[in-house]
Formats: sequence, structure tokens, C-alpha cells
Amino acid sequence: MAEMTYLQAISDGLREEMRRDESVLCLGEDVAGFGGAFKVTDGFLDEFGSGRVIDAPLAENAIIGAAVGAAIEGLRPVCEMQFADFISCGFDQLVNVAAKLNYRQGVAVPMVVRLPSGGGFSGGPFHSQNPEAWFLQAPGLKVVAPATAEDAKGLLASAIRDPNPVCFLEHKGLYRHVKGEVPEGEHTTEIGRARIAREGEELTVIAYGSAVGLAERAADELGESIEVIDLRSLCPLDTDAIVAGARKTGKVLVAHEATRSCGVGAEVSALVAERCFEDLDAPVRRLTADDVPIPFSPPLEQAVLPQLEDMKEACRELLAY
Amino acid sequence: MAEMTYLQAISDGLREEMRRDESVLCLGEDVAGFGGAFKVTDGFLDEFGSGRVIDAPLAENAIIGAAVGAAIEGLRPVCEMQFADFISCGFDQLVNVAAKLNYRQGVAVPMVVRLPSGGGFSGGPFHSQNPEAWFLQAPGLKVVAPATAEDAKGLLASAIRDPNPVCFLEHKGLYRHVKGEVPEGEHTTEIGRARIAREGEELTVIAYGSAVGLAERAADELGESIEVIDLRSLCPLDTDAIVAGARKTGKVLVAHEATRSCGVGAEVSALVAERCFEDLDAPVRRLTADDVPIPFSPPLEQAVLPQLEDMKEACRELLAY
Amino acid sequence: MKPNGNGRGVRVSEHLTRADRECLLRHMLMMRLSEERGLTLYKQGKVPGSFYDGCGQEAISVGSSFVLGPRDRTCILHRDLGAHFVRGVTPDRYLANYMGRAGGVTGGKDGNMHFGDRSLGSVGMVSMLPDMALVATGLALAFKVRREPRVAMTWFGEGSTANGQWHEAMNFAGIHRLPVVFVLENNRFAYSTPTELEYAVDPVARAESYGFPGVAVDGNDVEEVFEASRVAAERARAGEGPTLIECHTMRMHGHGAHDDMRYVPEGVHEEWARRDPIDFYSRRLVREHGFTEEDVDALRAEVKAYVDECAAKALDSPMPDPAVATEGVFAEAWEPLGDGRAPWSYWSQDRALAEVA
Amino acid sequence: MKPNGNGRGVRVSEHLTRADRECLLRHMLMMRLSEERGLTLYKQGKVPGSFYDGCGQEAISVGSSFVLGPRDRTCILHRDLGAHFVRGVTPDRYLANYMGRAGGVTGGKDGNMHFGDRSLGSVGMVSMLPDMALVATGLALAFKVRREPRVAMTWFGEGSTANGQWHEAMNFAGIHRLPVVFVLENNRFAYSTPTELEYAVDPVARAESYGFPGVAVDGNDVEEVFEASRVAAERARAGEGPTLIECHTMRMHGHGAHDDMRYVPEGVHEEWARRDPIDFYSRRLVREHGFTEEDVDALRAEVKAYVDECAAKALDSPMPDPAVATEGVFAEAWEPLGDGRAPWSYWSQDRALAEVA
Ligand SMILES: Cc1ncc(C[n+]2csc(CCOP(=O)(O)OP(=O)(O)O)c2C)c(N)n1
Ligand SMILES: Cc1ncc(C[n+]2csc(CCOP(=O)(O)OP(=O)(O)O)c2C)c(N)n1
Ligand SMILES: [Mg+2]
Ligand SMILES: [Mg+2]
Repeated sequence: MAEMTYLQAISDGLREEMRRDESVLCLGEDVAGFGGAFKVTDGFLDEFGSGRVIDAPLAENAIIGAAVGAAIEGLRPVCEMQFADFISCGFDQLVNVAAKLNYRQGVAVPMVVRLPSGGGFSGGPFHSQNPEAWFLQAPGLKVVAPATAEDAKGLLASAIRDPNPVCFLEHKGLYRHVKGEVPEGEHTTEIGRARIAREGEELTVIAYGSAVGLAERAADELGESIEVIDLRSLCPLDTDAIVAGARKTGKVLVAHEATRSCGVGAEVSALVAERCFEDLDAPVRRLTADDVPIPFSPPLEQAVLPQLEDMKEACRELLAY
Repeated sequence: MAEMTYLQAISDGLREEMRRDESVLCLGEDVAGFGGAFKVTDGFLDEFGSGRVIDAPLAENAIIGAAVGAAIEGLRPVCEMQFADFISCGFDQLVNVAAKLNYRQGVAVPMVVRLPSGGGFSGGPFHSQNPEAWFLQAPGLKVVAPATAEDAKGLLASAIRDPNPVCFLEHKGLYRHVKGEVPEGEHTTEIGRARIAREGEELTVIAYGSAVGLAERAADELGESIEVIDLRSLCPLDTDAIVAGARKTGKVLVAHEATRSCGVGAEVSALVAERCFEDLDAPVRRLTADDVPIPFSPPLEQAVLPQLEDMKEACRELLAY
Repeated sequence: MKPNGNGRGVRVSEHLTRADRECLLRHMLMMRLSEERGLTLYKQGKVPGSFYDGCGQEAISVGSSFVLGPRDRTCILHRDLGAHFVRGVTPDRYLANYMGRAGGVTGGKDGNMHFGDRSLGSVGMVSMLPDMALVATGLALAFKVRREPRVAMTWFGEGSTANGQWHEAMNFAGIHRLPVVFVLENNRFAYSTPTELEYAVDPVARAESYGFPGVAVDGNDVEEVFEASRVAAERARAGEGPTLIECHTMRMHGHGAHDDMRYVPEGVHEEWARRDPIDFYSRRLVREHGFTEEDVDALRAEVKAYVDECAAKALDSPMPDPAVATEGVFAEAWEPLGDGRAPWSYWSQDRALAEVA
Repeated sequence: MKPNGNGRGVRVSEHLTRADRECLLRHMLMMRLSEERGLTLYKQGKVPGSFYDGCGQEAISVGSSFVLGPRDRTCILHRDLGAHFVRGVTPDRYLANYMGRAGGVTGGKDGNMHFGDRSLGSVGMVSMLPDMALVATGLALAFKVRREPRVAMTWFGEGSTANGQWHEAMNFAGIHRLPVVFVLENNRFAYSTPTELEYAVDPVARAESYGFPGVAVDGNDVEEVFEASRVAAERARAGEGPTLIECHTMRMHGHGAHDDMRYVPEGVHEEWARRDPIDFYSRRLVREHGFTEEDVDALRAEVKAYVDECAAKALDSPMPDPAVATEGVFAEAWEPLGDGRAPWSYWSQDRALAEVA
């Protein structure tokens, strides 16, 4: 084990996979010479060469479309969107080509799209979005969103080895703020399994990404017996873990940073409604961003994105219900 | 009033608005000379001329992006996607430019994107999709999905007069199969208001688009007292009507043709869970397409899309709960 | 005969044997007769959805794909049934796919021309145009990264060149000099839209500004298409990068079977009918290559009999089991595509084997 | 001095008065000094997020936007602060926007260069590049549909020309001969990516294949940029369609303030520093246009004092009220954009009024 940041864990996982399997390659804007806007691939060009670390032109459909072709021929492309927001510019190749090829033609597309997502640092409307729910409405894509350094490394390795297109949401707000012990060398985390981040009896917070740490902190500060489930994988969703978590405490708060309407929180809430009707002692609540573009100025951004106080307030309300 | 099909009602509404307001213009592939792939704009070129009915090149971002610019300058562009599926090719201009300009810059973008959507006729994976949930995860877009000829005309007129970008989902399966009395001349339907399609006491089916007719037929054939709410507007959602409908019968089935995960059904279910916890006598159920691309061959497509039998079965189950 | 032709077109290839020439005609006939049969089945209500064909464009997909070796890869489009046949798809699986049968190439998952036989090195097109240009570019990227002497070939219509993804594919392929051959089928219309509303300048002119050659040929002359494609594939295999080949032709049927083509000006069809690629090549085989009228008639009869047989087989194929509808969304494992058929005599047994090795 | 210049560049304009020339220099200075001030505020931690500037590129946004009339419209990009100033934005509102203050152009809703003053005929850029090229094309479409003698102008970097939306904008504008001026700022890099990884051939070459002229000028010579833009705007106003103007320059600072520019080869900055557009033009005004050193120094001092004043004003501006965070997602009504400032002497009072009428 080694202490690393979430960001270092992503780099480490990617480097390990590239060492292990020479078919793995990185494709994205400024990933080679510059080592990526967030330095995830810093030093990769020197270690792996320009045939495996490729600076793409400013063209997201080209990045994803070329990756699809390369993946079909047996490479394992890891695409980097410079910011997750730019997936809208490669959306068609992702949802119509990559996602549907195996179902339509039996052609597997083993590729990863890395999506530096999320806000909290005045990125503004175009550098703060959390696009994961779009992908759940495009059958054929797997979607993961690690909250810890260990899972960041493990899920990235698993995503690279997965024969399907996997959207890897790496939250920029966690890059340097989340640290943890991470297994050295090869390390994978099974896609599709949630994780119990904190045990509790009174209330279950089902979260992912940046909302997990928020929930843990809220639980600690409130000093209440709150269970926190880290979904980790959004597609497939770990329905068993969701149902078990809901049944255990009878009270559920679903929390994420993405906007509210038709978000992953809605899906989780609907699943709980379908599967746990008899088990609930309170309405399933959602804590999410408001349905607005993410504003730039700190006071505005804080008003829109879920804050620690909002999390504590939501927990209090449900506990008191 | 005049009897017309859903398709004729859309044409009629669009023609009326173009006659009423010369700033309204049509932009899309094959909308001028050919009158549109589904003939919605048939004859428009002759009546309104090539300055107001424009055949676009095969470039969806260009269609939507050019419409944004034209709308800012005071025109009222009505864009046609030849099939709703192709919105993925104009997605970036829609979700990042059109949707966010008013919030960011106070620049209103009065435009409509017409989206011939839905399946049921072997359109296959690329001519059958229902993309509405994507739009609810892009704050700044209004979204409407008429189920009747009267609303098709009224909602299109209201969409054109709305100062915001409106996604107008016109279900291809309803084009010729749905007929009804439609007010002649000017006719608008308020965006944001649901409609009670059928009164009932035992169960409330909350649906939109093609699922509304399915629910009505199921209710009739079952001969049970089932209320059917036609949402009509998906953003904004008519929360009051949803809550009232859930409270009235205590049993809710949410139904749509779009795929399941993070669909509008999830949002409605989550809203009901939040607002009607004390009022429910049964779990909120969803009837949707499976989370797969829409297959081409009739037996496969029928297995994936909600059928009348599925609707009846779902109603029976909830009534018996 | 060569609108906007740039004079580079070689009308009679020195790289074709008599058997090759017969093979070219055979595949054009197979495409024509199979699509005619498909249209009949459509009119009989046996084809769900819509029907699209490439009538009048047979020389393009046949002539271009004929240059490919087994290990080359294709993204074949909706006017290019001939390329599927050249690579080894049989008409029964094409017809079965249109009818949504279990025996169709996609087993009913996808329809009409939205198929590709993975076992024959082909990636099935998506409807969004021209997305496959980027996928082909990606296939070529893999070849280049691995230093393999292989070629990716794809096709698109002139209307598709207005789409941003077309530009991204050309630009990316040009920057990295990828081994990809882009075949542009200029059939005068994008659905109903005439070229003057698709572009201001013929798109072949853009190739140079992407750093690779653009050549315009008579798309109704199968040998001219073959020669341009042969040179392009050689260039690609030699690491010299992409080529854009514009094939001038005319879409002789509607965009789909429902399309009455009101928008096509008087006389255009008549003019192009006189240049039918199959009649044209049949005449040439007799005039210049020692074939007899009888040879040609016999070949047509043989192909017709074969297509009849295939149609019967397709009609015998059952509808798919509804259970498969929810299967295959995710792959269990990645597997390489199979190799395509390479009928051109150049790909002699040993050469083909050598290449596979 | 004019890499890839095509010789069309006019180095000394016949359409500028002494006051115009002073105005050009004033706005270049205003951009330089305002951005330097912004950078200082950023280093002082007063600017949330990141910081971007256009140091070294001042001649481009100032020289091109200087040709515009009040009714013309702009989509201004992230290296083009000078265009905002020419059109009437004041430095205080620029600095306040960077600091996320209520007094910023977007009132804190958006940040850094992602703004446009709707009351001055400008549509604020989105981050996605080069989306605004399509929006500008749409503005021009409205002008053409209404037969108004107005021009839309927009800017983009050479890296953005690789994106599909760039192609769609060029192609659409070319087909309909729209009154739009595309200013391409070739500053040698897209973030860290050098031009050879962005394109195989300089993108100015593509213009002709879209059916309109492409001209390359020295982007560090404000009068040469002005002249090319003046001709392009005239062309557009006369209904002759778009022009692509490539301005060769160098991004003298990092992509953002965080960028150490390791990737820029030795000596490049030094070479371009010798061609600083402000020094260059200052020298020319003295050498060729009867300005004295004192005039130039006085102007610089005056602008500096003004920017200081504006910075103080920006710092006095409060943070926005959190309540506005959830307001304005939807518009209540459409309202026309206001007109922009048109400082060029050509736009004399009466001409401007006449045009507005
Ligand atoms: C991105 C996209 N938009 C719209 C369509 C609908 N569509 C199908 S074929 C077609 C015309 C294509 O014209 P062209 O590229 O010239 O090919 P052709 O059919 O003429 O061979 C259109 C607009 C599509 N398939 N993809
Ligand atoms: C669609 C899209 N992808 C990626 C980015 C991230 N990005 C911001 S600026 C930039 C480089 C732009 O280069 P260029 O167009 O030459 O403009 P410059 O900054 O050099 O003026 C990139 C990749 C973006 N803004 N938009
Ligand atoms: Mg065509
Ligand atoms: Mg640049």
C-alpha cells in the first residue's frame, strides 16, 4: 500500500495498465507533450512513446470515433476529455457508435472515456458539469464514478480491461483533496459493486463521487448512526446493495452533485420505491444540485451545489421524520 | 374544430404560426423542396418561400447553432431533426449553447427543435429513440411531448411563441394513428400543464407521448376505474398534477416508451416518493422500454417496447396490490 | 463521361485478369439483382421498415472493395451492397437482414443496410452520417500503431461531407497519414437535397487542404474506380497516407422506396440510364476483352439463379426468438474480426497467406 | 514578418485618420494593461478559477473589430479582449467578471472570458470551441434573410479549426454566402499542442474549397489586420459572402496562468517579443504618422491611469446575491441585443444613425 491522492491513483492505475498490456493507449488533447490538463498522463510520453500516448486535435468526436475503430482492432484506448463537459462534442460517437455496436453487430468496443467532472472551484457552466445520467439513457455504456483513491485506481484498471465502453467519471474536486492508501502494482475493483463507506442504523445515504465524502463528514459531525453507501458503479447499478441499504435503516437520502431532474438520484429513488415500499419509515429524499447551469462566482456556485450544511440538514430532517 | 391526424395538426400549427408571425422560419434537412421526411412542411416552400423554409446541409450542429444565432437576432427558427435520434449530432449546440445563454448572458433564444421520435415500426436502433430525458439533464431547455392532435398543434404554437429553446417531441407512431378534433386557426396549449386524459379512482397512470393512448386503451379494456394523466410537458413538469393524481388513487404507474434508467419515469417516481409518501397504497411502478438499443425485427422490438398487454398487466398488478 | 474528372482516371486496368473482370461484373449483377429482389420483397410487405438500395452505383462499391486484401477492413455504407458481396456476404443473409430474420447478418437486431459481417472484417454502419469515416480512421490508426501493412476503406455520400465528423476524420487521417481510403459517392443528391445546397465547391477539392490527394473518377466505370482505389490502397499500405476518391454517379432510385423523386429534374435519369454501369461494363467486356454476348448472358442467368436460391433460403429463415431482444447489450469478451474475402487475382493464395502471417 | 502571408496584406491603410490610429493603439494598450492587471489580481488570489489572456495578440481583436458598425454583431473569443473594449465594454466590468463580482458583465453567472455584453451587440462565448462560429453564422443568416446590410464577426484559434463545428460553419456560410467574417488567430499552439498535430496543411487553404476567400496576414500588424477585415466586411455587406482571415501571431503567455509553456521551443518567445504588436505600432506611429514619443508615452500613461481607476471600481463591486443563482434559467421574453460602439471615423454620427434607421 502507498498513500496517494485520487489524482495520483488514477495516474498510477493507468500507468500500471499500460505497462501490463501494450495494447493500452492514451488519446486526448494535450495528453502527450503536456501530460494532460490535470497531469494525469505526465511522463507517459517518455515512458510509452508517441505511438501509445497521442495528442489529438481539438475534436472530441474524432477522439471517441478513432478510439472505437482502434478498440475494434484490439487496442485498448483510454480517451481523455479535457473536461467532462466536452463529451457533448463527442456525444454522437459515444451513444450511437460505441454504445450500440455490440448489441447490433456483436462487435465489442473495449475503450474508456475519462471524464474530469464536477465543480466546486469556480469552473463555471462549462467546466463543472456531471454528465453521468446522460450515459444511463444510452444503453451499452458502463459508467463508474470513484470516490476514493483506491477505487479510482481499481475502477480505472477494471474499466480498461472491460470489453465494453466505460465512462470513467473522475471528480476534479477530489483530485488533490482525497488521499488514501492504495495497493501498489496491479489492482482492480469489480464494476457493478457498491461499497459501504460507513456503517449505520438510523439512515442510509446512497451517494457517489463527491457526495460520498460530504455524507461521511456530515455523519461524523452529526454524530448519528448513519450508513453511507458509495455506489461507485452507476451502470450497472448495484441494486442489491441499494435495496439492502434501504431495508437496513428504513430511511434513504440519495445524494449527488449532478443536477436533479432525471439524475441518477431519481433512478435510485425509483428503484427503492419499487423494491422497498414496505420497508420505508420516511420518504426517500434527494440532495442534488439545482436544475440550473453551474454558475461561476463562489457564492452562486455554493448556492447551487450541495454543501456540507445541506447534507447535514437533509440528514437531520430524515432522522427526525 | 376540424378532424385531423396528429401529423396534420403539427403541419397546421406550424403553418398558422408562420402566417401569423413572419419571423418564424423552418430549418432542416429536406424540409423545403421535399416538405420534410414526414411531409410536415409539405407545401411550405411554395407558400413561404426559400427565405423562410430552408434546406440545411447534413449537419445537425449547424442547424441548431445557426438557429441559435438567428433566434438571438429575432427570428423564430423551427428546426427539424429528420429523426429525433440525430439530436446526438447537434447535442453540443443544444445543451451548451442554446440551453445556457439566457442564464449566463441574459440572451433569450426563442427556438424550437422538432424531434420525430419513438418506435414501433421497425425503425431500428437509430430511428426509434426517445431522447427526452437527456434534455431534462440540461437545464435551460423546455421539453414537450404531445399525445393528441389538439395538443400537437397547441403545444407547437406555444413552443414557437416561447422565448426559450423548446424540444418538441413528436411521436412518429402517433403521426397517422392518432386523430382528433383540432381548433382551427390560432390555437395554443400552455406549456407546463398536464392533462387528465381519463378520470378514475383506483389507479393513476402517469404517462406521455405514445404511452398515453396505451394507458387509455388498457383502462378501457380492463373496464377498471383508472385515471390517466397525460403530462404533455416534461420540463417544466406539472408537479401539482402529479401529486394530485397520486393522492387521488394512492396507486401510481408511470409509463413511457423511452428506456428505463434515469428516464422521465424515474423523475416522476422520485417526485411522488418525496411528496406523497403518506398517500400511497402501493409501490410506484414504472412501465418503460428495457435498457437496450431498440431492435429492428418486429418480435424483438415488441419484446423491448411496452405493449398493450404489458400495460394491462402492470395495471392489474397494481390494482390487485 | 467524367464530370469534374481530373483526368487521372485509368479506363482500362493492367491489373485485371479475365477472371477478375468476370468477377467484377458478377458482383455488380449480384448487387443489382439482389436489390431488385429486396425491393420486390418490400413491395410484398415482407420487409418491415423502409427499403434503400444503390441502383446505378454498383460500380463504386464493387470496383473499390475489389482491391482489398483479406486483412483489410471495411465500414460499408447504404449504397454499397456490392462491397459486402465482394467481401463474402451472401445475398440470402442480406435479404434475411432486410426481413428481420434470424438468418440476417444482425439476426434481427438491426435492419436494412445497417449491417456488417464481423467475421468478414466489416464493421456495420450506424445511421448517423458519416460516423463510420471516423471509425475507419480508428481502424487505420491501429494498423499504423502496430506497423501493419493493412488498409481501412469506407464510403460516404457527397451530402455527408457537410457534417462535422467528416471533417474531423479527414483532418485526423491527414495529420497522422493513416492508411485509410475514403470513397466519396457523389450521386447528385442527399435524400432530396441537391448538391448546391450541400456545398459551394465540390468536396474533392478539400482533400489537398487535408494533406492528401483527392481524385475524381467516373463512378459508373468499374475499372476506373478499381484503378483509383488500387493506387489509393497501395499508397496507404506504403505508409503514404489517405486518399479521397470521388466517384461521380447518380442515385437511380429514390432515397428510399417511399421516395417519388419529384425533385429530380427532367431528363436526368434518362441521361444517366444511358450510362448504366452494368450495361456499360458488359458492352466493354464484349468489345475490348474477348467476352461474347453469350458469356455475359450466361453470367447474368447464373447470378439470377443464385439470387433466386438465396431469396428462397432467406424466406425460410425464421423470425428471431424474442428472448434475444435483451441479450448482447454488453460484451463478455473482445474478439478480433475475421478476415474478408479477397477475390482479386492479385491476392493469390500464397500472397494472402503471407499477409495473414 | 509575414509567415504564410499571401502578399495581400496592406501595411498602411488609407482609411484611418490620426484619431483612428490613436484609437487603435489606445485599445491595444487598454487590452494589454487590463490583462496585466487581471493577472495581478489572479496572483493576489482575487480571481477564482483560472486566468486566460491574449498577450501578444492585441492587434488582431482590435484591428478586426475596429471595422464594425453599430448594428454589426460579434461573438468574441478568449484571446480577444480588445474587441470587447472596441465595442464599448469598460475594463472595470471585465475585471469584475473575472473576480465573479455583481458588477461583472455576467454578474457572476459566468467567468473569465466567457462573457459578452448583450447591450453592445455581443453574444458571450461558450467554452466549447468553436461553437460560436455557428452562432455567428446564424446571426448572419438573420441579416441575409432580412436583407439587412449587417455583418457578424467571430474569432477562433487555429486549433479550433480541427473541430467539426468549424467545418459546418464554413460550409453553411459558404453555401448561403452569408455576411460573416471569420478571424482565425494562428498563435502556433492549441493549449500545448503544436500546429503539426492540429492539421497537415494551414487551414487558410481550406477557405477556397468552401467557396470564399481566405487571406493570411501578419496578426501583429494592427493596420494589416484592419485592412483585411475592412475588405472582408465590405464584401459581406455587399452580399458577396464570408471571408476567412488568418492572422499569424504567437501566444506570448501560457494557455492559462497555470501553464509554464515548457512545450514552446527555445527562442520562439524571444523572436516574437521583437515583434510585439504594441511596440511595433507605437514605433510606426512615430516613424510614419507624425506622432511623437511623448504622444505615445502620454497615451500609455492615460490608459494606465484609466485601467487603475477601473480596477479600483471592480474591486469595489460586491459579490452577487446568492439568490440570483437560481434565477434566469428561462427567459420571460425575447429582447433585441443593443448596438455596439463603432469608434472608426468612417462611422460618423450621421452614417451610424443612417444605418440604425
Ligand atoms: C447525421 C445524420 N443526419 C441525417 C441523416 C438522415 N439521412 C439519411 S441519408 C441522408 C442523405 C445522405 O446523403 P448522401 O450523404 O449524399 O448519401 P446518399 O444517400 O446520397 O448516398 C440523410 C439526410 C443521417 N443519416 N445522419
Ligand atoms: C470542444 C472543446 N474541446 C476542448 C476544449 C479545451 N480547450 C480550451 S482552449 C483549447 C485550445 C484552443 O486552441 P486554439 O483554438 O488554437 O485557440 P487558442 O487558445 O490558441 O487561442 C482547448 C483544447 C474546448 N475549449 N472546447
Ligand atoms: Mg448523395
Ligand atoms: Mg492557438
